[in-house]
Amino acid sequence: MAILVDKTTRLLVQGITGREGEFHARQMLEYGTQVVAGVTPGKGGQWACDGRVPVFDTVLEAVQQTEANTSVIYVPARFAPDAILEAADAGIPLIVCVTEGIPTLDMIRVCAYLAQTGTRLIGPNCPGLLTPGEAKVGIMPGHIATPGPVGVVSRSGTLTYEIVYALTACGIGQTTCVGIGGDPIVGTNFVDVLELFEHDPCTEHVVLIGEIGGNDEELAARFIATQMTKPVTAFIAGRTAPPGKRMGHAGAIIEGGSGTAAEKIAALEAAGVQVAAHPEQIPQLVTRAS
Amino acid sequence: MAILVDKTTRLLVQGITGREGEFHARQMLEYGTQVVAGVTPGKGGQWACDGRVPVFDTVLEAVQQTEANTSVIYVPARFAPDAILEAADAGIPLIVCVTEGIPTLDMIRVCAYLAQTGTRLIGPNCPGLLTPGEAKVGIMPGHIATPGPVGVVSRSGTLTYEIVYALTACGIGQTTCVGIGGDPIVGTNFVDVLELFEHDPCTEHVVLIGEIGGNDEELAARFIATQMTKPVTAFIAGRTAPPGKRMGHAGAIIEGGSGTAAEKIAALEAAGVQVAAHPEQIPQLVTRAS
Amino acid sequence: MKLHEYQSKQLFASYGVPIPQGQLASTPDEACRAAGELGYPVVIKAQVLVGGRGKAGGIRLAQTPAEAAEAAEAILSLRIKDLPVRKVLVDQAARIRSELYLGLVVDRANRQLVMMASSEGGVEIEEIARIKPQAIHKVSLNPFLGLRDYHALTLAKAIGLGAEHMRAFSQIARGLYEAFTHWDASLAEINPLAVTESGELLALDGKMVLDDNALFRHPELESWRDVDEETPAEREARLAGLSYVQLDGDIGCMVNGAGLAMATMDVIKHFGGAPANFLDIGGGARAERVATALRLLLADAHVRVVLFNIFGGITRCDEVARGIVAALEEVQPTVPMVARLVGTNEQEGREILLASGYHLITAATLEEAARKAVAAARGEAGG
Amino acid sequence: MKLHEYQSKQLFASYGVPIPQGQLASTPDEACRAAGELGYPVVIKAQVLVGGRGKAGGIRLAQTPAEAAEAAEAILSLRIKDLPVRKVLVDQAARIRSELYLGLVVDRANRQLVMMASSEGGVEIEEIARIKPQAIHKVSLNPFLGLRDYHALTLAKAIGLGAEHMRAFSQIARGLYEAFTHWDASLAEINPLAVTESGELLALDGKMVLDDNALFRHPELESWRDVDEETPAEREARLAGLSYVQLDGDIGCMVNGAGLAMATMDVIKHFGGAPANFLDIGGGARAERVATALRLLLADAHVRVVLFNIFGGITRCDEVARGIVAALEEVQPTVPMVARLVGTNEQEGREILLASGYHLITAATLEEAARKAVAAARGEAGG
Repeated sequence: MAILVDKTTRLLVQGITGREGEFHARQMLEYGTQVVAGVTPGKGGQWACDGRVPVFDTVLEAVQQTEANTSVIYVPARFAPDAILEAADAGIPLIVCVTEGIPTLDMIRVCAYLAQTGTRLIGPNCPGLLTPGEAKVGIMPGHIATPGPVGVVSRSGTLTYEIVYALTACGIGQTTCVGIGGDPIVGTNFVDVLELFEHDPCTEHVVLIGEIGGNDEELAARFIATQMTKPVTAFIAGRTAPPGKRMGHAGAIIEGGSGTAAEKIAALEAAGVQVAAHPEQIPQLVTRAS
Repeated sequence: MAILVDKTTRLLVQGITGREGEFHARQMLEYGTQVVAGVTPGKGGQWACDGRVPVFDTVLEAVQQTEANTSVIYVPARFAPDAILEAADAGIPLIVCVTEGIPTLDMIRVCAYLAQTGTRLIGPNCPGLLTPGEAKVGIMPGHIATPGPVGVVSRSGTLTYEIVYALTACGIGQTTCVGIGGDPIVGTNFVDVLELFEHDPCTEHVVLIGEIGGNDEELAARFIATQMTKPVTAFIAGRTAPPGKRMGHAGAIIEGGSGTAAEKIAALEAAGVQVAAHPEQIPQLVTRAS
Repeated sequence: MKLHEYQSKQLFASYGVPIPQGQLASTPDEACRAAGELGYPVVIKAQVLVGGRGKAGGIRLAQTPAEAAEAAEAILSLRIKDLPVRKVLVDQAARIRSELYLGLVVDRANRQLVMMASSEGGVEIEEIARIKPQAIHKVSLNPFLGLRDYHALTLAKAIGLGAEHMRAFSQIARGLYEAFTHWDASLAEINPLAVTESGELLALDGKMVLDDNALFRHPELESWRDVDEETPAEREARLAGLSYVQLDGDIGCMVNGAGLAMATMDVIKHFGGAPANFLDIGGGARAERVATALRLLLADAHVRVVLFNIFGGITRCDEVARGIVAALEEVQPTVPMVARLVGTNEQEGREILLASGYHLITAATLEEAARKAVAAARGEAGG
Repeated sequence: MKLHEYQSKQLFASYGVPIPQGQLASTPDEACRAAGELGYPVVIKAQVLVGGRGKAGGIRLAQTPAEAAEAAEAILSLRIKDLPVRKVLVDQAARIRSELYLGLVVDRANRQLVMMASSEGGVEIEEIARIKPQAIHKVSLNPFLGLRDYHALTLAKAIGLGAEHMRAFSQIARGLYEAFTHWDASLAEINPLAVTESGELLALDGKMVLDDNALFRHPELESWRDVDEETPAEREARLAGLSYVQLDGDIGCMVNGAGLAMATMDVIKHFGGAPANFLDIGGGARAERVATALRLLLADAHVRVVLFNIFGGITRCDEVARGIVAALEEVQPTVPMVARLVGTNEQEGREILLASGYHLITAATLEEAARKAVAAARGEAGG
């Protein structure tokens, strides 16, 4: 067992005929994910990925004809909000948005609408979901992960790979790896995913990978302290980041003296979380706690 | 017992310092309704109705200080949408909007928002609620009603009084009289109120007063046929109304050949409802069915 | 408030909806000049605010100046459903491959706007609904999201448009939606939306009804109102804040509240009479408005009896009685009058009427009032 | 993208927020002329994109032309937190009765905008939060409703404004909200919002940060960008699509992904080194972008060693290796380089680097790479 995606996932790829969409659709197929449909407006009736995936003009058609139950979005930033809304309106319960660069106000509106429909959104600006050996939805490289008892949740992309790779190298497998995305507004935050891991019988240990900016790690710490029984190990990127300078994506900035790594580490440690000094220390801490 | 309002209703009057607001606040007080607060922005700190009702600048303050649990709105049409939203945001679970002339698109937005908050709105453009002997919220004349076993629900104003008056004159009392309003978009429709009456142990019989326009009566007929155990008697105004001509308020118009009285009467009769030929026949039909 | 075809199309065009080139004309000469400028063939269309123009001969094709002159003259002399034709729209005629329907309406039950499209354009949507309901496709529009490209695309696919029309259809759907929401419409239709032989989409006809309650936001539209649509009496009533609709009967009714006014008409009919009008004096009417209402009734030559049915709530019976007396003093009535006043201040109201010295037939119930009015209209002695 | 005070206030004013009369000046002469036109007293304020202008002497009051000249000259010769002052804003000085705070920010946790107000204006909101948190009042704004009058009224009451200021405060709050949403801000502040002695509300200072992701909607703002805010290297990086921040250390880092780049910096520090920069080449970078990135690093005189940390996912290690080689062929590097490439196409990448003939210290893990880079920066022999 795992969370969010598994062998039963029937995946729809929005933007499947674009450069990124097609590339990753192939990667996901190769990993064994059931990619059942693609959507690109105006290209309905074509086939993508060497004829393996039918393309539809609208998500609604794709859902009606293929019973897709999860969507992953690779369309450009200015079209991505509509793509998310279209998937939600078509009744897709789980949407993963890989697209980066979506304006914050657009995401505020999208999230307010999704709150009405009850749709779960992962991202945007996220690497997606990977349940080793079962399904890969997004852009995480599949070969770095292996099945096992550790749930991984992260705001970062490549840093997640680094840590998953280190776990795998030490023989520690994962239930599901979840990249929630690094933007200020994301559809699913740490607490949501921690709750899923807490209730997932296969997950025995959780690794949380945070970074500077916002207070999602602090909220996670409060949740861990009050609601979680499983051990959590964390790493927070950006101890050396200077205040007021944006570190890459829009979320990673220390504003008005808050959102620092020090504050986040303190909050997590107070909640009983082991916080690693550097990423490759994580496997060791996980082993020690298990 | 009754539905929606009773002795425990703690009423807030939005627009209490206006001509209509003050007049009806007095009427409601005289009827015995607990009018606990009024709101008029900029007039906080004053007292209305000869010092009996404190006035606040915002609904939030009024709720915090008086524990009002129901609001009735008498503010002009262009301010009424905000008044409804303010009451909903302040956590008031039941809002009655008497104001007429609110643009339809405004009400579409307001209702979409209320659907998120779970607030119940009666109206707009409605006479309100009257639970005889307990509470009067809106503009219905209190003296025409008397306690008893009949629930009354209506899209009309004075026609409701006519029928309630006729019932009372024949010695047939009412649990609650509900005027849902005659606009195309109202917060609560016939089906919602029928459901409340069906579950109200004191209501033994329901009188439904419809009119031309829309298809709320048809939806009510379907609900009555499939979900109601209590007898329903109805009257539909506008048998003689010509198509394409608006009869007074925005809702009463036969458009594109639908929304006629004949269609509504046929639907209701097919659902086992007795439909009166003229309003004053209602008491007789109610007596016969009981 | 209904808009004419030319007004609706003008609003749609300002939101990017393609319409034929056209000009408005009030005389055959103007129509011919317009046709000459636009180039033949042209379509000449009566601008009246009722349906069924085509069947009434209000739409004609003209290939030459002679035909245009003849068509314009014929149409401008028509009366369609009792309305005179005062203006025609002269449009370049399009070469039509197929006709679609696109409309936007308020869905009361779901409290949302619904966009409807059909491949069966050119006939009224009610007709399509009757003969081929499966040809009507709908999407509900959440007010916070509005119309999105995927909604338009869904409709375009449903009515069988090919990929080459998607962009144009999306733009038209968006234009219709924006015109609707910006101008607070309650209905907006493009019917037919033509696919031309050159493969373009073109709004050949347009219809728009605006929400009267929202006109305060659009004062610039007041001048667009076609006063010819109303009878002079309806116009006077509207300006006085009364809801008034003229009908064919002989019993003039004055009632407070739309539902009660309709019910009063129904009861008159039930007892064998015929109402001369619908007249709602509204809630809380003051004496002056009541007097205007009564003057309107008494000015109608068809009215053989007047029936007052007032159920006081917000409206006070004494105010109504004062208005009645004020109007009676001005216009000496020659027809019998039946008065039924109950509710708020009914006693005071009855006393005012009694003290005025005018003879009014009184009634305690609506049924009684209606019976007496019907009898009086037949010339039978009453109350 | 941060806006200057004068830019922010100009945007606010276009939405009805009252601001002092003022003019921008680049020289002491211009400042004096502006002051003469505005009338004394004036306030002369440095326009730099960092906080703490006041403490740095960047804001001065001038009562006379002589004082204005002196103040402008002094301010225009300042460097504040390393940024030269190139422009000053000359504002009419207001007579202030009290100072309020009004701001609008993104609340990440609730996924909404939050408007904040305080009666303790004139100091930074973080300072108020620290010393008197109960003086900060907030309302969350549902994106579909936006700011309503009752929200503004609630805040106005909470910060103790009297009924006489309600309308003006509402208008300012609405203006701030509209400026924020129209221009896609991520922060908008009026601090202080002054109550003047004549009883008016006036935005004495304004601050606005725009959402870089939304700048595509506002191409007209590109010319508002203050390039002086960036170092030339940061500017070149931005134009190349790189995220680059200059720091104080001597180990130049090139990493794919912001989180991994920060973690790389952290690990360098952990092992006793000091990063010279943050540099994220982004996802799926092509050889050309990688080459630009490396040129930037090698152009920094402080850089004594370069560390590549690439974890291939979307990014392919062979592309990165090609970019590295392309840049090395152009700029002959004089500093040691540590390369760690893992993930997609790592084998091909390593082969390209090997085949290039340049000497690169290799590492299998991040920890190893960081240790080797730190050692190399200390002049110790490496791998």
